[in-house]
Amino acid sequence: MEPSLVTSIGKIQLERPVMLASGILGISLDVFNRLYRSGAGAVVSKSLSTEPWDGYPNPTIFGINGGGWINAVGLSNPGAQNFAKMIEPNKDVPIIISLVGSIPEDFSTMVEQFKNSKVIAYELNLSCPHVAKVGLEVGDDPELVKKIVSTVKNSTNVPIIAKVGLGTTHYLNTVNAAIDSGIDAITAINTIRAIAIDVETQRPILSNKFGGLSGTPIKPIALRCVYEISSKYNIPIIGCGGISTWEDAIEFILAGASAIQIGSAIGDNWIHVFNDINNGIFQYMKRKGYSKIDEMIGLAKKS
Amino acid sequence: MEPSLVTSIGKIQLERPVMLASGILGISLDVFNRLYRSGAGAVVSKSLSTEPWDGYPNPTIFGINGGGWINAVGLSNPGAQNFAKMIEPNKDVPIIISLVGSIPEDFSTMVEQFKNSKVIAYELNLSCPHVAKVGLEVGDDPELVKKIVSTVKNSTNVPIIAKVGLGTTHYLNTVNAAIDSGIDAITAINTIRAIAIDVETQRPILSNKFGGLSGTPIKPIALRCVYEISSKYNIPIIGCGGISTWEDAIEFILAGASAIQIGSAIGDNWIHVFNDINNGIFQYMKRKGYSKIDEMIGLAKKS
Amino acid sequence: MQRNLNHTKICVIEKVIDETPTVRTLIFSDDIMSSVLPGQFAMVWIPGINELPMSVMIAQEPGKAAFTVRKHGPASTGLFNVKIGQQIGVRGPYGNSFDLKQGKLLLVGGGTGLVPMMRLLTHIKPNDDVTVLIGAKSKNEVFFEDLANNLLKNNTHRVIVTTDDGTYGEKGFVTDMVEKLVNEISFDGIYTCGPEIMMYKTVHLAHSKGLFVQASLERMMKCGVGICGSCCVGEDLVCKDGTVFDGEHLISNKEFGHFHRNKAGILENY
Amino acid sequence: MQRNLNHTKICVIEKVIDETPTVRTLIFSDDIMSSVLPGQFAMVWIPGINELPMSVMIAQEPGKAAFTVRKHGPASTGLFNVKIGQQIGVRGPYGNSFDLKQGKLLLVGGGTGLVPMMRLLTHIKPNDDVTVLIGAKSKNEVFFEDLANNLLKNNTHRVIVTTDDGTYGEKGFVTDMVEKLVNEISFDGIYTCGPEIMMYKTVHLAHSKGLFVQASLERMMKCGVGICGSCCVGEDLVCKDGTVFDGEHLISNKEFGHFHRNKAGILENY
Ligand SMILES: Cc1cc2nc3c(=O)[nH]c(=O)nc-3n(C[C@H](O)[C@H](O)[C@H](O)COP(=O)(O)OP(=O)(O)OC[C@H]3O[C@@H](n4cnc5c(N)ncnc54)[C@H](O)[C@@H]3O)c2cc1C
Ligand SMILES: Cc1cc2nc3c(=O)[nH]c(=O)nc-3n(C[C@H](O)[C@H](O)[C@H](O)COP(=O)(O)OP(=O)(O)OC[C@H]3O[C@@H](n4cnc5c(N)ncnc54)[C@H](O)[C@@H]3O)c2cc1C
Ligand SMILES: Cc1cc2nc3c(=O)[nH]c(=O)nc-3n(C[C@H](O)[C@H](O)[C@H](O)COP(=O)(O)O)c2cc1C
Ligand SMILES: Cc1cc2nc3c(=O)[nH]c(=O)nc-3n(C[C@H](O)[C@H](O)[C@H](O)COP(=O)(O)O)c2cc1C
Ligand code: FES
Ligand code: FES
Repeated sequence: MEPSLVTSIGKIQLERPVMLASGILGISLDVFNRLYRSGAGAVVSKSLSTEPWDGYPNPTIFGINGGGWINAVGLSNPGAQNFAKMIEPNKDVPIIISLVGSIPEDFSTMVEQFKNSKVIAYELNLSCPHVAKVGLEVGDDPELVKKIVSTVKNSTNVPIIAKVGLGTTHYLNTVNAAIDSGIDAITAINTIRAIAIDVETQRPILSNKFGGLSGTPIKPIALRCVYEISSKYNIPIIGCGGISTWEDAIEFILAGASAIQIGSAIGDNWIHVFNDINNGIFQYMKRKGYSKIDEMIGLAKKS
Repeated sequence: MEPSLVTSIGKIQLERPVMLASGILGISLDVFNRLYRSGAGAVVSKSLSTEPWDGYPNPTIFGINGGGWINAVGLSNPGAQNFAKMIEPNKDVPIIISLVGSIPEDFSTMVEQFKNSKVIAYELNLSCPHVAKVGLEVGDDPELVKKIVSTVKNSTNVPIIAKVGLGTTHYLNTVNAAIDSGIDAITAINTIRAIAIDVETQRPILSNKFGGLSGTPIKPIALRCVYEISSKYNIPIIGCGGISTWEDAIEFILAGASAIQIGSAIGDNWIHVFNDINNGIFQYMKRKGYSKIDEMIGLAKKS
Repeated sequence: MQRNLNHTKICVIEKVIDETPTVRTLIFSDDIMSSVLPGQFAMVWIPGINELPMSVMIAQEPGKAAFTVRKHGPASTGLFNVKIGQQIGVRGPYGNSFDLKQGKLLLVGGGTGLVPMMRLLTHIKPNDDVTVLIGAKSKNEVFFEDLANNLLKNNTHRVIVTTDDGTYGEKGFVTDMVEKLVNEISFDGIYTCGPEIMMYKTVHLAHSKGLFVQASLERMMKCGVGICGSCCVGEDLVCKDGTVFDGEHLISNKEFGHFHRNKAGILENY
Repeated sequence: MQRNLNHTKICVIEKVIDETPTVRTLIFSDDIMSSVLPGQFAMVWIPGINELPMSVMIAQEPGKAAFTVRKHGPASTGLFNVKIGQQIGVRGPYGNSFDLKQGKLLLVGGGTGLVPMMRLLTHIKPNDDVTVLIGAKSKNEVFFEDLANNLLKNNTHRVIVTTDDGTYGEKGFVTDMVEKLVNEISFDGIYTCGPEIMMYKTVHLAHSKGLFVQASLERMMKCGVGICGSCCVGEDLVCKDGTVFDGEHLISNKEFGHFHRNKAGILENY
């Protein structure tokens, strides 16, 4: 029997385990359709706020010598309401809506705005490392996380995912708070706070000075987080951070992820990366004799 | 006038700003002599404990595809007493002794053992991410950090440095505690907790499973920490993490470091890296018209 | 370590040419930028101010390249004001390039949209018969006319300038001239870059005659590398799939000529 | 992404040869390992057990390489017990290699120290006159004698085996034979790998005659790349400066032949 790429993240079922990460090409339904046709098992929207945001002035992103990216796009987004309208025509694409906000009501308001949309899950961005009052500043406050998760849980039956990252509070505390409040899955991790300075002009390159490090440099750290979460908790995990090859994807699955997200690799290898990784996983499963993704999840912890 | 590479880290004065990081080639006086001749402004010893430690079984370190290293050597070291004996003949080399322990007395005992040695400073390792009960597990407890720093301060007049890293408590809390207790300087950062899994054998590669990520991948994160510390505190900083070129070194100086440490780059470029970086800094200073390192420290914060 | 083309490289402005009161060409040395393909662009950092996508202008000296910038908002004004000896950062080149046909060619440029057209002219073959249309609002906004003639000096060619107000060259919109020419001549290739409405009309005119046409689009750009999504037009990403698109493809794109996205990513009418 | 030679690569054991009751050769396919220089080594991961430095053995088939391991402690015993079809991880190659002279050559190997000697034999020139000394404790510990003869079949050569107990070949320590030979013959190059005391004596004997001699050293190794410091001998790092050192250099190294460091880095007497 041919291996199947179908995977379940708790109640969320995907045809393929490789998803688009939030903030990457994620502002238009037409592009979502294209990415879905290119092999993405699901697409996560840019993180949406209650109001449209312009984000930071350029430079907002650049590539690091030696690999990886630093960005401080500043969560520019059209706002939840506008975005809900944009995706109204959606028929086929499994869309996950990423949300960002400061207080529980921000999140419940936005969930309400999507109640007639075809979305398969919400991902709460508790981990953007470079915008004040949202993202990590929320994730760093486990009590607030509990309130937000409970509020969203009360507003919808659609599964909700908490996306965590490395902040000033240990991310496992955030994970713990989210699980306590009934979260359905965890995405780990977001970008890691970083900076780069141009030595000729002697100033930080990004307009916001600080940004988030993504891409290959963070893979071993992201993988560690997935391994730690899956060792400690019984919760579906979506692995994210520096994944660019099928081997990377398998590493995350072996560490305990049920699915994975791809961000920066698209900047390096363009959208072929979805099918390349899907095919690589498929061939690996065939060679090793697996029929389902599920059979591989967390295997590295048994050694 | 030719630029001078002399730099001061508080009371510690170095001929050159580029030092050897702890744990790198750091177990023998003969090697220290060689590194000093190769251009290191100072050498930091392997972190020493009260008793000799064998460390973890191999594999203890390997290179990551795409750059960087993960290690869990497990703080193997000959113990402070043995080491003090080994460096007895030292005449010329500016040696910094790195110490690791669980309780304040561990540290004061060891400092006592070096009281007749020629050492220019002690570096307290509060940040090793892969050995239980020492390193990060100490750094993660700011109250314990305070006790350790105060105890060491009472045992010696030699300057003491706290080396911090990314743990379960935000590193700025550790920095804060160390400064409160009279620390003379901060080294930032140690390796970052990470893991790698071999997809063929489906097990973590290191015998300890978890290890510390070092080398180019962590540079933007380390630089961010130096920038954050120097923005918040008035304390001399030694930058460490992923430095492999003179541009990297200058970035750290512009972010607020008075000196820098080199670790993994030695595995990539061997010990020529010291003179390469010294020369690069020198040429840069000449071109930009600086006469002293001091004139460049923290300049990026002014932009 | 290998130089990563996505990492900004500092370049020093060596020469500044005033093209019009509001358009300047800034020349600098960089091997990679000097040899980009026509249609390719760079992300240009003006330290302390902003970063802008800019077509890479030719500089007619080996190893040199340039940007030709019109002062508009704060970002482009910042670049416009960079003086000789000052530093800018450059990353790229990004994007695809024109598919240059041979034979009778028509180039239609407006404003700084002429930049990729000038580079395209450096790639034409000796036997090509080339018509260049330069559209401007008014006489004092015309530039690159001499440059175009000069680049074409060994070819059969015409350079036609139109001004909306008739103060120079032919009076009228440049697209009126396009309409006239495509009715007369069966061009082997038509290339356009400039205001979207100009490109939209040019593409439709060419397409209605069954002629091969390509346009180089502009959209809000943050990354330039296909990560941020800010440059999307329908399902296309201008920075990665473009900036050059075939007319045929553009005609089926429902946003081309009608909508662009603002900084928040909201669709706005042109 | 480029393969990083410091990242362990999984190889499957394809063939196992029992050399003696305690020494086995494990053969696998890997292009990089098949063509390492004589003297170079790899770090060999036995999943779930340990990782060991191992000289890379020749495998006499293109694209293949081998390790010849003596079972000793848990780590080497783990490798010794790897079966056909099982996986090991390999990173490297690491270290420098022998400076092979031409003319009259003497190779002195003991135990698995013969491994780099065998690879060295694949590099000799047709006109070289080669003497190989194989030292062993006893008859049942002798191996690679046939292989050496075979590799040298087109050269003037002798392969001499010594056993401490005289159960095979010449009786006595291999270094007694070295002493005899260097008194008789003015070798152009002497190469040795094996127990440190054997190398120490060989180096001193050769040096006293003014002959060019090189030895390949073994020390505790964790990283193999000059990071951890565990392999230091005086100011030299065996993994990076060696494993091959000139006799002249070794004679001035006060640790060679006397001390090595244990896992904690403490100097211990040999
Ligand atoms: C591929 C490409 C090539 C270009 N080549 C040139 C050229 O050669 N010469 C030239 O003068 N102009 C060129 N432009 C337009 C230029 O990038 C600016 O958009 C324009 O100069 C207006 O800038 P501003 O000063 O009004 O920006 P501000 O209003 O100060 O804008 C601030 C930010 O918004 C961004 N932005 C605003 N509008 C746009 C837009 N339409 N496209 C992209 N980013 C935008 C800017 O990059 C900047 O980061 C090009 C644009 C693109 C996409
Ligand atoms: C460059 C080099 C090449 C070698 N080539 C071969 C070879 O071809 N065949 C062979 O059989 N042996 C070789 N050895 C020796 C081999 O690596 C082991 O040291 C030896 O097999 C003893 O292992 P053990 O089972 O007793 O280790 P254990 O006691 O199980 O050791 C556990 C750990 O200690 C390390 N260790 C212990 N002693 C040493 C030592 N002297 N050198 C390095 N690491 C040590 C091991 O790597 C291992 O990680 C080589 C050593 C070096 C340094
Ligand atoms: C340009 C850019 C924008 C991003 N925007 C968001 C965002 O809006 N919300 C979010 O949760 N994560 C955002 N991220 C983080 C990614 O979703 C992802 O977690 C991170 O980049 C690590 O994955 P990668 O290494 O595959 O890129 C962004 C990342 C990048 C590079
Ligand atoms: C093999 C290895 C061993 C290390 N051992 C120590 C140690 O004993 N004590 C310590 O404070 N840091 C230790 N470190 C951390 C380094 O000193 C340094 O902080 C880190 O590697 C980041 O710098 P780099 O990227 O230049 O290597 C070790 C790092 C490596 C790679
Ligand atoms: S500018 Fe970011 S995707 Fe095109
Ligand atoms: S084995 Fe680590 S330095 Fe040689």
